[in-house]
Amino acid sequence: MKLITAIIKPFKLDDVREALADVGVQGMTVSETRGFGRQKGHTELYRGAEYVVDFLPKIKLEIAVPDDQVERVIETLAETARSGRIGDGKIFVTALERVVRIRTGEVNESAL
Amino acid sequence: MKLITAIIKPFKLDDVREALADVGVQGMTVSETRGFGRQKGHTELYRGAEYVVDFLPKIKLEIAVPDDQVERVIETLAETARSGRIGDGKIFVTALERVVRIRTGEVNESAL
Amino acid sequence: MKLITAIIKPFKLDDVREALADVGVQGMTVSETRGFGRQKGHTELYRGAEYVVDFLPKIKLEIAVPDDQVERVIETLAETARSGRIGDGKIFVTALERVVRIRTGEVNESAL
Amino acid sequence: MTEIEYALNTFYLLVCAALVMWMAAGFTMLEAGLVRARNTVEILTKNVALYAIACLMYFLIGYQLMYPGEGVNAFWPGIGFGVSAEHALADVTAEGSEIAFSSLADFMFQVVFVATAMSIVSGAVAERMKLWAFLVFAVVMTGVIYPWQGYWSWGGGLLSDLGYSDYAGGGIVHMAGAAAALAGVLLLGPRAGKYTPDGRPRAIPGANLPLATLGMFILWMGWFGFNGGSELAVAGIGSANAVAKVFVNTNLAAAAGLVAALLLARFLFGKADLTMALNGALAGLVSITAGPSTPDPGLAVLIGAAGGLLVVVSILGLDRIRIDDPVGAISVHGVCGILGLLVVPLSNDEASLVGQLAGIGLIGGFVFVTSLAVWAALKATIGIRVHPDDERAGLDFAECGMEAYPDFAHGGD
Amino acid sequence: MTEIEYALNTFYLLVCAALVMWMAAGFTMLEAGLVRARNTVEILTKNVALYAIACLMYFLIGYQLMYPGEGVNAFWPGIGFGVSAEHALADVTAEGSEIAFSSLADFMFQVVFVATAMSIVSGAVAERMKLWAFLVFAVVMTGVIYPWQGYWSWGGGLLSDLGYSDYAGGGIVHMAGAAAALAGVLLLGPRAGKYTPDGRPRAIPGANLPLATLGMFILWMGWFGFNGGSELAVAGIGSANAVAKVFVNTNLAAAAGLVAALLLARFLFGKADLTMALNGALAGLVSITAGPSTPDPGLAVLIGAAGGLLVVVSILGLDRIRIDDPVGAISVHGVCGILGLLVVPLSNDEASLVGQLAGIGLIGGFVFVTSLAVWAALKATIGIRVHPDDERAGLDFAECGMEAYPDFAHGGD
Amino acid sequence: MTEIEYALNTFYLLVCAALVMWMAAGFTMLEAGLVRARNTVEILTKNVALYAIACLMYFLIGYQLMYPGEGVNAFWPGIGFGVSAEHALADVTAEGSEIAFSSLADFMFQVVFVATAMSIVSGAVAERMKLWAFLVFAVVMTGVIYPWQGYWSWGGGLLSDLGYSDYAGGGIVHMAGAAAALAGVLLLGPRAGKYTPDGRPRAIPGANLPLATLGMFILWMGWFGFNGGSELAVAGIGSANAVAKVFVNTNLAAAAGLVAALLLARFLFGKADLTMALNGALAGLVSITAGPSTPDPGLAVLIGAAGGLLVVVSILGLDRIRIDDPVGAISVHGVCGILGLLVVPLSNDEASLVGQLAGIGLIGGFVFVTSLAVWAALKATIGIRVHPDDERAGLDFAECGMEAYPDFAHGGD
Ligand SMILES: Nc1ncnc2c1ncn2[C@@H]1O[C@H](COP(=O)(O)OP(=O)(O)O)[C@@H](O)[C@H]1O
Ligand SMILES: Nc1ncnc2c1ncn2[C@@H]1O[C@H](COP(=O)(O)OP(=O)(O)O)[C@@H](O)[C@H]1O
Ligand SMILES: Nc1ncnc2c1ncn2[C@@H]1O[C@H](COP(=O)(O)OP(=O)(O)O)[C@@H](O)[C@H]1O
Repeated sequence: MKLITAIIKPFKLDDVREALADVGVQGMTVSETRGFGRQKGHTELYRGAEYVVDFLPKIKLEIAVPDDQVERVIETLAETARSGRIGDGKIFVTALERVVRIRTGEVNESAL
Repeated sequence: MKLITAIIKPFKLDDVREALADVGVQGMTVSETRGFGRQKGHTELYRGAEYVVDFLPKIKLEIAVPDDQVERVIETLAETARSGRIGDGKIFVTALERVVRIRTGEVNESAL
Repeated sequence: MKLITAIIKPFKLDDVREALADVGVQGMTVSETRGFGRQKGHTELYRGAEYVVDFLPKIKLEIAVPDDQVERVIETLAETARSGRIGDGKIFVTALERVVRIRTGEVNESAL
Repeated sequence: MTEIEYALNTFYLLVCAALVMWMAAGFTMLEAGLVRARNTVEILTKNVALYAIACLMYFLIGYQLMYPGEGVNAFWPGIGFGVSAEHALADVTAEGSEIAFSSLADFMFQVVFVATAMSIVSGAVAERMKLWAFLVFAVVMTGVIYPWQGYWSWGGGLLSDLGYSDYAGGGIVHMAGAAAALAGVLLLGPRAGKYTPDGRPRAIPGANLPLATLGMFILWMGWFGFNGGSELAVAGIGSANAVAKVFVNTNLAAAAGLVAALLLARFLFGKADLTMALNGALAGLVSITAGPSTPDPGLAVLIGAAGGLLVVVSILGLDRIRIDDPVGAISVHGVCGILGLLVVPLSNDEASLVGQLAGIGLIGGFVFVTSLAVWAALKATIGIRVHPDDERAGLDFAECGMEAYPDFAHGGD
Repeated sequence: MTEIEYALNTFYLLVCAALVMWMAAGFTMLEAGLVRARNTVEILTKNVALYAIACLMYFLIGYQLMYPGEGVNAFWPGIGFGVSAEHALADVTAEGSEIAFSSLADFMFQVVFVATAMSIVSGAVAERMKLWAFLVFAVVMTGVIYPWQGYWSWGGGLLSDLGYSDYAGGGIVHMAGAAAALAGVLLLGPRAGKYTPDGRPRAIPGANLPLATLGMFILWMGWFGFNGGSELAVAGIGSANAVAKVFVNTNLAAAAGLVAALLLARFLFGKADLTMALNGALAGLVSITAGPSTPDPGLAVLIGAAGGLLVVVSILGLDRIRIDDPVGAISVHGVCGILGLLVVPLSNDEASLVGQLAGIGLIGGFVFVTSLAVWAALKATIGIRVHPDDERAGLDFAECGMEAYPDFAHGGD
Repeated sequence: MTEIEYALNTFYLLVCAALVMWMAAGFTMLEAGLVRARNTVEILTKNVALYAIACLMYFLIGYQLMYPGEGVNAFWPGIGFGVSAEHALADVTAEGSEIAFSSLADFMFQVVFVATAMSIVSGAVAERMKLWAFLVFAVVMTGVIYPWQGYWSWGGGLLSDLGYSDYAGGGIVHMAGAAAALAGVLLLGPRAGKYTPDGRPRAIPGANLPLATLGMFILWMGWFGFNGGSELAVAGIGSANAVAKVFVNTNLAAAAGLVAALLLARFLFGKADLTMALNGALAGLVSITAGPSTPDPGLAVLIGAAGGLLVVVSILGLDRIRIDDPVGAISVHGVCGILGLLVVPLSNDEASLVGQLAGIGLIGGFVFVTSLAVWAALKATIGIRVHPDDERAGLDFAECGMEAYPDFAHGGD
């Protein structure tokens, strides 16, 4: 099992969620976050004093998937989250050693 | 060392935290997040137009633990976070390669 | 590639970000979070009833780095985030199996 | 009465009525600030709806019930509808006429008082009561319970002759509202999580203290209309002086209540408790309401300060005996309402302690018992408490289908 | 007129003017509550600026355009500047003088009306219009369009003789504002994401419902000045009684509108929709504005309730035909403004249905067409719609360079 | 004076007093909107407490200090307590009597002015001063410093004879408040993080701009009472006309200040800076306050616009020289207060530039020096600045033990 973490642009969330559901993803966890990267922020003035908005709003998706779904999920994510403009985000994949479904105590693939 | 990530229902947080403290967990990091899964959201109307509240509020706990505590922590989590109703959440376990305590520079188990 | 997750005190964010940029980190993802640990919270009274503020505000940084940067990033983080007072936070390192840059589809080191 | 006196009095009553109407916004903001974010839409809806219901019901039957002219007997006023006929020029200017203002201006001033009484209830039952049950109660309270007891004093009923003195409604409006609230809270029980298993009160901080503070200021401002308008005339030197004194005393009592509560809370808790200061100001206002025209300003300061101290003690005390009142309405309006009635004889010879006690007993008892009956009937039929799941998740989705602050991440569960 | 009558009337007009000025804050809070957090600074800026512009433009040319004394002809008033000369003591107190109040008090009362009309536009075009294009429109609307049509009725122009009756401006102010808004919305199009690809409306919840509720209360309070001041005199028994009646009817119509909208929404949606209740109250207020002094209070209740029902239906209907009005301004002020004009003849013999229809057609048509022309000119030159990226990210950074709630994490994108 | 004139004047003063009291809410909201979320409860507490303290101290000794009737000498008024005796009917209606209103109404109107002066201080020292130190200062300022210098002009002291003209307190109230604030800010230093190591100002955005905007509207509305009431009479044609003119000029000056500041900020920063627009409106209001009854409306527009331009320049300038004033109070009330005093002679023959300069020097100097002494004494004893850790974490937990918005995640550290 893998944990796929994707940082995407907020306005892509709905599309991504629907596309993921279409390829069989049944659950995910979503957080608001701020990103810093090649996409530059903007400098603003507040009462004449400068401030830089350099952390831009992003959405983080965490999706635990069985090994055989990994490719499909990554592909779907990359396609639907892509706007082609800088700042589209990243996908990170890490190994998941164990998963437990709290409600039932089921573990690993059957817990997903 | 493992990083145990648990997605739980918000109202379980206090119970879980106390139970974890009881089994010797000395630290954890908590975030507000939203979950999408088998537990369905609800459809609401705002001024006559529909909208779906499909991301439900969840709490994410991140707990770094030494290997010998892993079982106990998972068990405690699973027990205290369980309400038996759909949406109770998941526990994910990943391998931690290194831990540093910033204040002292201690590493690994002694940093926990 | 490694995913370095650092929990730091919020007021250190600007210093840390600048120091990381200086050692060549080009991107990171930042979230607001709350920490529980050796640093104790404080007990307050609201209209005469007690409540404990035991989850203290922290910032979580997630930084994906190529293997050869790991040491430098950890060191920089540990140094600049250190105030020497309890609650300075932790650094966690996990293995990253894959990285994708959504915009271009590049993978792994070239996606960072 | 000359035409111009009549006109000035009428205009004065209307300005005061607008200020009292504004108090509805004050209660709304105060309560919206002191509940959790997840129960905010519900409390907003409750407050706007109760104001509207109060206006309609009091128009429909309440006003004639309270001011029947000639009541059936000292206890029961009889039934009537709508408003009274307007005064004709000839009647007003007739030799010896005592008609001092438009009858519709009088209605306007009275109707906002019943809304105030009802607003008091709203805060105390917040975060757990069913919206529609509350609104049904509002219909009965503003149409029948409030005007019925109002008839006894202001309408010429049985309290008029007992030496009961209540200038602007410290008992008739505030204590009455608190009595209805207390009855509701007793049947409703405390909010889930308000008490630890071993019975110690837990803090449930309000979500938006700037709003609560704004609410306090609105109420303070509106109270100038509430008390200042209760002189019911301004167009002569005597009445103008009286209104000015009422303004001064109202302002000073509020200030003293605020400072007293702030200092006592500082002493008890070691910090400056804003919410207690807000309650202190309101306590000072309630305490002076039963008699703002007779005390010297110095005495008004003392009365206000007493209210400010009492309200802190009362809030802590009620909390301890598991009467869960999220905004402190019962302490502010009930306990300090009684205090205010009891101190009237200090400066007003026409009031007697016996008369004040009679008023407290009769009004408080009547409103409490009838309210309890209505709440009990509602509990037995449509229910008064929301489902525990809805209470935990917040009433806003369950009752109103929307959130107060949807753009902000927040800790609801 | 005696000196004291003149003085009381003047003071009354000034108090009412202050209340109407306060409505600007009401619109601001209402709109700031009903847009998303990311567009809040822009709507705040728009509202404070439009109020200021309205005051300056109406002072500069609007007031003399609307009240030229002697107009050039029934359609075109001619150009003039500034305010009128103040009245001298001798003129006021001269035998048979009908000078009832200070001419600057009159200006003060009139100037806040034009601001109200302009505020109506602001909400309808929210979350997508360029700030500076809007402000340019405000210059033309408050300097020319509003006063020009205002001349036709209140200024003595062509509508004065057609039996058109509009006591406080249900048509002249509210419908006119809505007509300008509609023209803007049609050229502007709906907000990005407001409709699904297959044309179904999507919900875009407002970010701060306590603010929206506060806005409604402020408007309600201010409306006492808006309608109550429109009697333009209070210093006699007849006028004092009239003002009192206007207060009572205004209050009851709002209450009835609120309850009617709340119940209808409950029936349609199964829940208590706070935003519809707020719109219902405002609908009740608008509906009674064209004639608050003639109906009996019972009829005022019915008119208000009709407004409350109509506004819900209208909001749903406009939403369906892709007229995207984030705050419901067109329904509240336009549709209910028309309703209010049409029901005037029910209680006012001096009004005729024909006259009312003439007024609706002339005012509505004129304001709509001239506004459309101005909007179109702006669209062709500086543009009226922000860049799609800015709309998605929120107008606040793009137009104002700052956030409304920078300390709070929120879901902008 | 006839009875009815006395009554109308009294009522007018009371209405204006209620409006000025309302300004306390305006300052509170403005400041609560312009500080960071973590310092909000503290600033709310400070504001409600200072209003209450001002009322109590001015009642206790301030009023008799400022209006001793007969002062000890032109500089020192002597000590007195409480309020003056109320006027008897016979005295008022006596031949040639100039008693125009209730003495308690006068007290009521005066007491809200001292609260305004004190509110000005609050914003400038926000986000770093100890709450209790501030409140101790408030006791001295409202009990002694303000009334003492007030005696010199309004109370009949030394400025009365120097041709110093200050209709509603542009110097006595606003500049005085700003002088006290400046003294505090100089001893206190800027907020942590306000300047980069190399001295460039950093932006510290306010947490809640809708609240700040609401505060501005409240202040604008309240200013009708502040300036409009300062005529101290309305019950004649002359005074009614004067009050109407004051209303019109106050409104136009605010509008012009807003637009001027908005345009200048647009020119300087390239965007529409809401906070500068808000400050611009307040700057316009302050600038007209010293003389709102004499300029023609056109001149009032120019004065307001000058204030709006000046305030932007002043805020930028003070920021640069490390005078850190989070809400711009010193610029708005101090710098524009001086501007307003200097332009009085343009339209008022009874004022002289020399007299105005004397007033600026004496009032400004006296308040600055005495305030500096009190602040210094506080600094040497209980301290005036919170601990750096508390400043970083926010004053709310440290001083008040609670958060303003506990339900919302926010970026405090
Ligand atoms: N090395 C990294 N570690 C963690 N997150 C990163 C990293 N680089 C980028 N990100 C995240 O991805 C987002 C997009 O990255 P950016 O470099 O701006 O654009 P792009 O992905 O199109 O090259 C950033 O805002 C940040 O949230
Ligand atoms: N595959 C997944 N990856 C990441 N998070 C998940 C996944 N599935 C579920 N979750 C998280 O767990 C929560 C509960 O899951 P859900 O399917 O609703 O109920 P249950 O765990 O009881 O089966 C979700 O709200 C989501 O936050
Ligand atoms: N075992 C843990 N797992 C996850 N996060 C932890 C753990 N221990 C501490 N933390 C995080 O690190 C922060 C600082 O830890 P704390 O024990 O208070 O101080 P220190 O790191 O100085 O010893 C905590 O607030 C929490 O966010």
